[in-house]
Amino acid sequence: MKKVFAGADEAIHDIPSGATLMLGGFGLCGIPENCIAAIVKKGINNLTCISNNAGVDDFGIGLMLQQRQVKKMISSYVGENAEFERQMLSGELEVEMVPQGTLATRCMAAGYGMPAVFLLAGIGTEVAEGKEVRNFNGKDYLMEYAFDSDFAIVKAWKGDTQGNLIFNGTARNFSPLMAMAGKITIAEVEHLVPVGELDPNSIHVPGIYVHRIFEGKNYEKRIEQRTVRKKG
Amino acid sequence: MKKVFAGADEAIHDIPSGATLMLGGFGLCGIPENCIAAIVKKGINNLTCISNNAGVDDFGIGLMLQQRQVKKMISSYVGENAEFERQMLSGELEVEMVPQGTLATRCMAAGYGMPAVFLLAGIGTEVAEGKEVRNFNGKDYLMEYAFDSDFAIVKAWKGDTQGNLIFNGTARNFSPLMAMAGKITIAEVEHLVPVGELDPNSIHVPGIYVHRIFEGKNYEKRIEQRTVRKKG
Amino acid sequence: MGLNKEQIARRIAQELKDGFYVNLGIGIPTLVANYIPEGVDVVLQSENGLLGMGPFPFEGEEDADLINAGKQTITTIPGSAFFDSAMSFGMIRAGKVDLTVLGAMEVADNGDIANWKIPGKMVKGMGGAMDLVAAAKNIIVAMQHTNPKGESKLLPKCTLPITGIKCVRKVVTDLGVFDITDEGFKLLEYAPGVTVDEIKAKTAGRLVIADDVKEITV
Amino acid sequence: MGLNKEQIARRIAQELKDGFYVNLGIGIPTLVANYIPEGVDVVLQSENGLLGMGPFPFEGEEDADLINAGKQTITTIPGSAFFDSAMSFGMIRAGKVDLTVLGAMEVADNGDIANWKIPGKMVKGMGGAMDLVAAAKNIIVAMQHTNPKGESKLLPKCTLPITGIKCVRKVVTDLGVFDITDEGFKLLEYAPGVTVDEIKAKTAGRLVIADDVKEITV
Repeated sequence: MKKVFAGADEAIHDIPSGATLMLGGFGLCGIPENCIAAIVKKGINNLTCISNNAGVDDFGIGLMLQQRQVKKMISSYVGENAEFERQMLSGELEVEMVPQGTLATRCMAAGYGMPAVFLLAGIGTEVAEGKEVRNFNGKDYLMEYAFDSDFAIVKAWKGDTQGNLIFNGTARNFSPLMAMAGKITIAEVEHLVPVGELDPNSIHVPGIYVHRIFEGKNYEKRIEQRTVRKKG
Repeated sequence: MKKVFAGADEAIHDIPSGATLMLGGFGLCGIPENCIAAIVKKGINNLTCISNNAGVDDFGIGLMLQQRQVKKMISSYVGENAEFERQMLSGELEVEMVPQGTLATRCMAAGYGMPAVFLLAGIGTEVAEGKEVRNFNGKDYLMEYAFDSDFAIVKAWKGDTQGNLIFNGTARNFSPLMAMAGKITIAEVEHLVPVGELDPNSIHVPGIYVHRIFEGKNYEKRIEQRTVRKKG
Repeated sequence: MGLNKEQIARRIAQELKDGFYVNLGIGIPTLVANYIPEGVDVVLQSENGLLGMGPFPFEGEEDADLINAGKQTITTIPGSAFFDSAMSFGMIRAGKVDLTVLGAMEVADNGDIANWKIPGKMVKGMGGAMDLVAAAKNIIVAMQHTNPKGESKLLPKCTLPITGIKCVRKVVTDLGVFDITDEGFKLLEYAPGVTVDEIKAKTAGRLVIADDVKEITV
Repeated sequence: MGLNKEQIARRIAQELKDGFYVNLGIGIPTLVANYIPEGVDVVLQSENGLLGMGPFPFEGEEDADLINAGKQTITTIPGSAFFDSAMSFGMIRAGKVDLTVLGAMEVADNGDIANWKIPGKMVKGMGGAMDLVAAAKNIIVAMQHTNPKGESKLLPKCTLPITGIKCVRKVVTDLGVFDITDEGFKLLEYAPGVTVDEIKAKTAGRLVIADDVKEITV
């Protein structure tokens, strides 16, 4: 059971150009910073990325976009990212917009071995085009397929050498779902601990879903919208 | 936000005869002992019970069977229960057998607002009779419907006054899934704590799914198969 | 004339009931949290995976792992719970969230809503909006009554790509409060200083006036 | 003659590879855990919601909240994780469990299996058996070669209600080790003291003998 890797370079060593990747995170919250840096360094390209967002110009998946490593983005919201916009408008980048809950549930379906699910989102909209509509109890649902991905890349708060993962706060978001959906799942963690240190009642992703794990370094954990209130 | 009830009698006060109940637990592990006792005491009957097992003769749902309160059981395994067998063979009790994973996933589907799911279990067997079969990627799946239940009754280890639940060990089993699936969900807990005492990263069922909660009493927590090894 | 954003939020806050679980969208809806009535206990859901959203953190106490769906730094309150995005939308889809408040570019008199895409402009995506409008059991839209050109945003039919069909229950604008009914928009309350005739003039969709129409109190 | 239960379990344990996640059914399969080869690290899954099942507890240390799918008291090992039943069968369905070992009443030469119901007898239910056989990616059946009446349990077609179709990959009985192939049961190994002719006589389903058939070493 050799799941522990030295670092991101080793963990992503065999991701080929043209692969389909799931990348955890919501905005810049909970993104796999180390793996993204390693993918940028390695220069693999032609990637299809399933990720709720596409980062900002100079952080997150935005770094991969800068290097033109991404062929297609499957996202729910691509926000503020000038390079993304340029590539999309010029036709260099293919973009598929998926409702956020649909994105999450299609990941979950993959991890649970369910080939398709019925969801309400998008009924009557352009998202429904070409999709099967089915009525249950008087309500229309879209049939949505489980996502297929070669690698899932997530960042967790704590993990053990068996691959068990625990996330912190809203940095959880899509990451457990993607971790369960990857053919090969790579987890970078802030704290890698020996087996036995994590409470077995509190594991978010059991190690059976995680193939590679390493302790990440130099997390920036950038905040996208710093909103505060004054004391007193 | 008045979710806290004094006890089982109060929490189950409005369950009518003829209701459909989900009851958490695997064998006798993690069953809602207090609510079962209150249901027996109240004498409501004609119940449809969705539960992985049906207890033993003198414990768990077996106590409800003794009082002839159950019209129909939907279970995966009904094991050793002489009174159950008698009622089933005499036609007093209707029994629907559902594969264990299908049972779990049909509960989950209800809690996640998914009307149906596609599952592998039972393909080519008598379980598939009358059900829609659909092929995805060369494999046949059965379409299985989400369960509908009036009340879900579960037992958790810890809960707070907001209804957040944490389970212990394998006493978790079906209970979180059923808790999320009930139109009205009643949780009995070994330890009821004030809000703020549970780690928000470690909640198994968020309070939004739980309508009533109380601290149970006198848990017997009977062991069905006591297997041990000798020291040394 | 008419309500300002805070007053729109204040009026919507009157719809909150004790024990409600509420999802508030970005913009005016977010402000509703500031006006929760005394004695009314509501829990805020953020669809990125949190029940029990608290106010913004004090300066210096921001946590990168703790944001809302608008990606703003926030806090939790006692009793909060984190979960993944599938469970988050699962609870919305299963009807566990009592009220969703969101903004819109257009609302049609049958309850259709458009708020995610303007043809010819950069498409940023629907985020969670399509899930929320399709699945939430009670949706209130908070928006300006007219667009910057003065054109009505309450329409017989949405002109923009729609986000969801027949889903809006109530609209609160700077000019009034409207239920969506079989007869179209039903004016329940008008803003102080605004006449019913002005509302008629600025509403392109079908409009009926409630018998007991009255002035908004905020 | 032939293998006893412990030897069947011991032979199956040779199929374990380092890093395997394994689900062991009730009966002989449970015994496999006692014979995991030196240097092979496997994690046992119990479908009631546990990865990392350990041995039975010491007397007096039983925990009612800690049982396996056979409802026996067990322990955990460092690195174990609990989860709900939907995730448990989800990971099986998604092919994350490398090997499932279970008992059977009948196996057909196309891989069909019957192990849940005998018409006319009390029906106890399929439990997780149908889920496991339909979804597991690698299934080994551990059973006696013949029933108490001496009739073959390796059949051209199951006579009992089936649990799953075309799912068994390998069968280990007291008499031999068989792969399920397009040609039917393929005898790979025979038990010490058992002849190939005896196996032929006791196998009702199609049977082919591997070119390199050899004696089982346990």
